[in-house]
Amino acid sequence: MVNTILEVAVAIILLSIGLTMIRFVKGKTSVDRVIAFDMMSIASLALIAILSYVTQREIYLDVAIVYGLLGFLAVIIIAKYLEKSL
Amino acid sequence: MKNFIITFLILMVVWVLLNNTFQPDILLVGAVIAVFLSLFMCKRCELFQDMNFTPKGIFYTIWFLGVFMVELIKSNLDVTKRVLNPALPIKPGIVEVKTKLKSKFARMLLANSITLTPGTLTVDVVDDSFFIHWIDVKDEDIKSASKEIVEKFEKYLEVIYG
Amino acid sequence: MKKLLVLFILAAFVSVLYPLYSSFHGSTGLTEVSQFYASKENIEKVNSQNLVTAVVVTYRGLDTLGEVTILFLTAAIIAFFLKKESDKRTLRKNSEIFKTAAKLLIPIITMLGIYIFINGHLTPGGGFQGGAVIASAVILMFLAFPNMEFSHKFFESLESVSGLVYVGLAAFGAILGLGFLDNAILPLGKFGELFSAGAIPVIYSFVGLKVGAELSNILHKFKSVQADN
Amino acid sequence: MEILELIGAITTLTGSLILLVASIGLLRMPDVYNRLQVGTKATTLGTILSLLGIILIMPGWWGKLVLLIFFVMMTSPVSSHVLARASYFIKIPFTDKTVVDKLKVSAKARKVEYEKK
Repeated sequence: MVNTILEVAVAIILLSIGLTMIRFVKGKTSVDRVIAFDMMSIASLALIAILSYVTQREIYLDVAIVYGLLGFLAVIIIAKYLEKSL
Repeated sequence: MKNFIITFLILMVVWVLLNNTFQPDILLVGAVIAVFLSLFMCKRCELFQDMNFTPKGIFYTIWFLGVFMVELIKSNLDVTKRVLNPALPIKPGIVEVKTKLKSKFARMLLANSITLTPGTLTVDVVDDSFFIHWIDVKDEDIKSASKEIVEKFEKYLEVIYG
Repeated sequence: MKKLLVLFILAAFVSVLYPLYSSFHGSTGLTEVSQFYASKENIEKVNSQNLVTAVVVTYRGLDTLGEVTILFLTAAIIAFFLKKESDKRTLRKNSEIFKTAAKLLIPIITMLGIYIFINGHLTPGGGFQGGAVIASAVILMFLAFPNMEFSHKFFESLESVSGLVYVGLAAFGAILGLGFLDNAILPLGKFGELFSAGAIPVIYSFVGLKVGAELSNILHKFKSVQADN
Repeated sequence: MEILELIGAITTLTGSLILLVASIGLLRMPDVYNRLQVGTKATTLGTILSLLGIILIMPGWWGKLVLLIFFVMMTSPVSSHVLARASYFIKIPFTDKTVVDKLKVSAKARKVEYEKK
């Protein structure tokens, strides 16, 4: 039961990442792309957490923390690059 | 000294959360690392200078967290309503609000709370004015916009951070 | 014509590489070397829960030594070629919110890095990964406070000292007659706890410190070079 | 025990639905600032709810998950603030529906400060 619900949740998160991908491709401005990237990376945190439950490996949570950190840093760096003050 | 102690406490909490255990040897290792780190990082930082460590302050911190969670959920209902409405009812604009808070940490918490609550996003901060992107501008006047956006958090943060 | 040429070159590549691909059969059993690492008595000899770490640090610790040397050479070369002249550049002031958040986050990220390299024998990660996380805290510092004086003297000495201790520990094992980089120079402890697997956590801590300091120095050099242009 | 797991799974499902709303909003909103609004709020709550659900299912893992929630709550508003500030600075246009821009008329904010070394 729990696993079925979690599978549905994973499917929905994947769908939302796919929809975000459309914005990522369409873009218009580079800031739009950065927003889409940020959203995808935060959504993947939830995905990694669910995955770590499904495979029963707690160590994936370490990966999620480091991934979140890298996503944050990447967004900040790109924002500073865009305003030409890196 | 106050800064040192609070940094140390935060680092210890992070260490315990990461290791997820209270074994004395692991706690000892964490304490040694945390002392070194807070000595190294906190030579002249003033981040937690204005924090009030009274029972009242702690009580207000918890209450502030509660208010914040409620606002976060409200903001998501608001977002959902706007996004799923076919007409896309938005009336965006950037308004200016004023805050009385002086402590840097409190101002950061205020800006983050504003960003996560219904329809508002902090765009810039200059001295005591916050420039806020509001998805549905109800009032352009500084005073009434401040009342609408800032005050619900400010009254708690003012108590916690003096 | 050009496209045809490209196609022809691709076809040539395929014809060269296909036999390699078709004759490749994934190995079904463990090879001789892996059998040695995975055998029961060897695991018990090292007493580390994470088998890969045991292999990486104890049996193949020489590789890490080589990597660290390469990193050191990279830092030295960057320092040599990209010398700092003078700072003439304007930066837009950072938002106050970001600065405050960085002040809060930098110690926490450093703690995370330390956790990663100390727990290298229990979880994935280890010296290199933890060092990289510490370096990312330094990146955050450079981004938030571009004018803060960075004591790269301290980082340079930290790097040399930890490198020295790493090699010293390795040689100590050899002096005791256990072998270069043997982890049994410290008590092995109980399987699966923080204080286990002998010297692996200690060695990993110094590797982590060394990598973190080294990457930070590289970043510092890059920053001062970028300031010229 | 069973009930707790079920509640956790449903919380995770709610979180994923909020993430879906966020991505739809990202597609529908007309300009960068409105997209940032939707993106920040909805992804933050969506991720927090998903992680809370996992805490309810696996209470033994609460430490790292709580740290992760704290991390998301701290970094996501800051990064969107930095992005919004940068995109205002490089003059990314507003949508036509925008009614007011106080940042433009404010004398205090118009003076761009630089860090000098």
